Amino acid sequence: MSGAPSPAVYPLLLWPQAASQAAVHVDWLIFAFTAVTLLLTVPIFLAITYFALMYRSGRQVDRGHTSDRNVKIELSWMLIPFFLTLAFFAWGAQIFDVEKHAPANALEIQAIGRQWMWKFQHPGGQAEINDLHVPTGQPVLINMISQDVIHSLYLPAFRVQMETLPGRYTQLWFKAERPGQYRLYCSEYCGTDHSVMDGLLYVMSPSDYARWLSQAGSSQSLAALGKRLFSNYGCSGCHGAGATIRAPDLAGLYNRPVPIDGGGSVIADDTYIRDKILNPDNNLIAGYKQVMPSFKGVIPEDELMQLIAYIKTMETSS
Amino acid sequence: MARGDLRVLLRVLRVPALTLAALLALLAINVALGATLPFRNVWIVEAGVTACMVAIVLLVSMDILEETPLIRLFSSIGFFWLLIMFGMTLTDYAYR
Amino acid sequence: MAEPVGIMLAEHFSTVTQQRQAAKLGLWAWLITELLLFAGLFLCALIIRIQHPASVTLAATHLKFWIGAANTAVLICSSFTMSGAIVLSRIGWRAGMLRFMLATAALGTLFLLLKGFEYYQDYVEHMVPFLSGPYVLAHDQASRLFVDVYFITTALHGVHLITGVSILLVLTWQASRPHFLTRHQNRIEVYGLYWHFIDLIWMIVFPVLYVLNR
Amino acid sequence: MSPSDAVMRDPGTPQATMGRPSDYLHAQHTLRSWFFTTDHKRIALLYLASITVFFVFGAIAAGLIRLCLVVPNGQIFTNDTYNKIFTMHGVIMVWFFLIPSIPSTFGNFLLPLMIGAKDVAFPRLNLLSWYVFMTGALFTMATLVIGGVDTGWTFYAPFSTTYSNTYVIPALLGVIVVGFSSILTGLNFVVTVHMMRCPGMTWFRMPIFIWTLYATSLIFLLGTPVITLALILLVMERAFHIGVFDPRLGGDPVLFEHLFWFYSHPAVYIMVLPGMGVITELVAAFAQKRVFGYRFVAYASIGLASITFLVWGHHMFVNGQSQLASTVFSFLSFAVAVPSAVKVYNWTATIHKGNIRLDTPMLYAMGYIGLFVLGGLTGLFLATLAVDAHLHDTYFVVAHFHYIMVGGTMLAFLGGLHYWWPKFTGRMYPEAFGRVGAFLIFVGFNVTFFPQFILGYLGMPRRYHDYPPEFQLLNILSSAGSTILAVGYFFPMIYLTWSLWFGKRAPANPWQARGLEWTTSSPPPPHNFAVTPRVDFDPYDYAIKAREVG
Repeated sequence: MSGAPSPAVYPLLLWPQAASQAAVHVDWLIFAFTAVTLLLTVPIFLAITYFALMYRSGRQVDRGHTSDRNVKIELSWMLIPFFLTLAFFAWGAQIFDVEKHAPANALEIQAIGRQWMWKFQHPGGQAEINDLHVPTGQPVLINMISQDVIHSLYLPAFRVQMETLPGRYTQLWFKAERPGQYRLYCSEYCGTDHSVMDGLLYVMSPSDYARWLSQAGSSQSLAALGKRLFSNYGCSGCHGAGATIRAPDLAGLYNRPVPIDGGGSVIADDTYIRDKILNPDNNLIAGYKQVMPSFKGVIPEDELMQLIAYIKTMETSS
Repeated sequence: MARGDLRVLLRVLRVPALTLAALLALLAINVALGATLPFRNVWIVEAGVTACMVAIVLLVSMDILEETPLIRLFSSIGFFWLLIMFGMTLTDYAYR
Repeated sequence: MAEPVGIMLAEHFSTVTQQRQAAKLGLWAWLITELLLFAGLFLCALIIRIQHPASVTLAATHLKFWIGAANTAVLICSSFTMSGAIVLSRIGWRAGMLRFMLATAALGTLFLLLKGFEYYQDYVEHMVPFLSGPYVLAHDQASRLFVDVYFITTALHGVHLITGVSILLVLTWQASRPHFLTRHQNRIEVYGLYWHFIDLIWMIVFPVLYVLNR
Repeated sequence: MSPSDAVMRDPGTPQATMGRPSDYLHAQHTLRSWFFTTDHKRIALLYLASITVFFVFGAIAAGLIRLCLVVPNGQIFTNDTYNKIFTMHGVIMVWFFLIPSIPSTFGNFLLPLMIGAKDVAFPRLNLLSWYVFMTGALFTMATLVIGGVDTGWTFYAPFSTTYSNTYVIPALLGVIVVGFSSILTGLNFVVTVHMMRCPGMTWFRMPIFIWTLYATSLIFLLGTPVITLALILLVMERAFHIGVFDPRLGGDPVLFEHLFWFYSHPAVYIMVLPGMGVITELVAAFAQKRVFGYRFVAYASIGLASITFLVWGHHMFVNGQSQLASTVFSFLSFAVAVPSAVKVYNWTATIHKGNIRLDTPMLYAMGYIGLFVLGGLTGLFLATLAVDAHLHDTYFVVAHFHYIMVGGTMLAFLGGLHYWWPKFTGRMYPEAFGRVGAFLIFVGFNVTFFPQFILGYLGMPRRYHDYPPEFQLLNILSSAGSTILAVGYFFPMIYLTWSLWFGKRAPANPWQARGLEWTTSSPPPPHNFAVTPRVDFDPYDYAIKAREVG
């Protein structure tokens, strides 16, 4: 375990802590599902036990009037449990749909999984390892990627997890409501120290969070860091204002369709922009000559996230 | 070779020879299309031609037309499973 | 010229029809597994096309289209000779059947030789990204995925063909002995199904790798 | 009534006395006669012996895992050693025990007997299948024991292709080879069921066990080649860098998961379906009653085998699969509940008004029904999208599939082993010890795995060597349960071995059961039946008997 003070340790925990209303909602779903499960199974258990004892060989009981088929009964015990449980499919799918669509105003935190640690970057540029501080009352979107194998960011207090994949961004969001310390884990097996790739999740009131941000110390926001990288890596030489080389204009690029050489288009999302920086020769953009060098192996994942953060702000500046 | 032998040979080889001709003709279409790419989405035609070739081999060369229903079932079940595999996987990749 | 044709009844079967049908059904069951084995590769090829369309087109234009086309024609011809062997085995014309079987094996070998030449050409043109050496499309990383699928698919098909030719040669040797058709005619039928199916797989491989949107 | 018919109608009739040693066990004695046999019954015993050895290895690994988890900070082994142990447990139990367990042992032994055939359709292929199995399994076992593999039985890319530093390739090669054994067995069974049924044995006169074996064989044929290919691709990528999953080239590791689960979810039904068949046989025999709704139960077997190919994506809800795919897969997973419910409710209805004997096999069967129901319904929890987002990759999953595989397959295996033991060996097992063993296994199993549902719900991830201290009490409980379970397993191992020499000689039909396998002697003669049977009655023809007793 990481050395930080642990969350409340109970000798025997029987119900997990919930840090959000959504988590409580999932608990209700599981609770109701358990109730229906018992409704469907307890009669079977009782019936089997009762029949086994009642009709034991040698007992004198009425064994007559049995039939060996009854289509109506069989259809009903096929279909009634199915439709009963189908309600839970719908309920679960509805919650899942909410989990998949983060509100637009969410605070975006970048996360990188690698063997065997988590790195989080806040929009203000504050970075932390393994532990994560988040404010209450505001939706938080975690945009994450893996640097090596598949990991999975698991936040049981919010009843959510999402895998981090190499080469592709995935997202997870939650709205914290109850301040406290909770655990976070890597839940997808990732090698030697998989079981120590965990940390603590600090849910704080907005003011505490602001205080923590200022103490965590970062002079520059993620976008500002990205802007500096943009010139350091020479991106501004071609993509910047007044560049002599004809390179695609990045202002307003984010989340717009980009026409592809040979027809079709792709949406310029985080994964696309990252891919274009690393492999500019893939999926050439229509109307431009490809002259950009590849930055594969040059720019690390955390700096890629900063560059993308900067490119996103170019949308508003134009 | 005796004259009678030749006649027998021609008789029994009639269907295989016709199959050969049909397959080569279809291949020629596909090769021509692939070499020239005459229009957009030509792959739809090419896939259709390929399906025809597969059907001819199955039905004629492999005698499915004359087989028992059981063997017919077994010859199609694999292709049906292919549809499941491709269809279900595409619900992921086509909607990411 | 015609010999009696039939099969020898094995101990645990009760009729010849049963034994014949069992062999055929067993081979069809095996062919299902062959189809699904290759289907996994076709699925990979499809997914790579969806994810990297431009890279796949680029890589596909570097494949040896005309060798692939010639090879397809060779296999179609071998299908014909195999059919010939089967129909002659049914009428008990052993000498003709043997010639057709040898022709089939020869065409299969020709396919493998052409395939080997194609691999050599790929090597010369630096289209073998997994070997230490230059790769002509090194600037387009994703193209490697498709080239990898090309090599795995064709190699796997090649393995099937090598197995097929070997079995065919052994079968030809067995069939050259007297009384073979009297006892084991259905071996020719069953083997023919396998050969046709390898051809069928190639008829799908060729368009999937070489032709579609090249 | 023909003479053969008379034998069928009255199982109590003594067999034509041909005098020992006329049965398949005593027909020949040389080692050669065992290792080059084409007799399906002897091949079944070869499988039984080999999978028992593999089970012992897998169980030792499980014991080490539970030992290690008694303390939260995992001081007993290093992290790497722990990872190798759970991989060994998973690989051995899934690939070398559970998948071949019931089909290759009971299936091989009973399939020809139950349909009145002299042997399977391709006896030599059957023997080859065992050799292929042993080649692959021993190869992988050697790797696991000497060097170890740390990928988990799921071999996810890119960890397995690039990052693991262990003997992944040899382990994969062994698993690939074992897959061919599955294919050959499945092929043999499919053809045998279609072609080798004795006169009068129509499809709807076949025992349910044969239906489930047939369905399982279809899964072998339709699923196994895909996993073979997926694993070949892993080997290619790891050994020669010819890969399609490598994310550094833009490849998609999720594609491996699609190919992997396209087989590996149906593989669950390879393990479960034959178990269901065994339980149906046991329930009917020990309730002395026809199977309620025979046709529905038979169709449900084929239904399960088909639906199981449509639900693999429920293993992938949180890995970046599209939301549409997740929703579709979730919905289809609920459909699995339909045929499963048919089975469970129909077993219950079969027991109703039966003439029930609570012998050891029946105890296992009743335990099976309870555990399978719990395992199945928790599967529905995991198929629910929002619930899976919480429980995925936690101990809840571990508990769920152990309820299915141990509570399901393992109990069915043990139940069937006791039920057919007299037929296999010609000896009876000691009943009292049998009941104690069944009780210990049931209790030990529940104490081991029920706490894991709670652990998972509390958020303990699986494959964790080093876990937070608040989970310790439940882990200790689970480990304590595993010791009871281990003692339970020792029981049958010891007394069944004992009974081989000292058990009471078994009559042809010790359970007064119906079915062709009980009409021949125990153990059966080399060619199964003195005269080819002719069937003119329905399966589970218990009606007359039940009325007499009632």
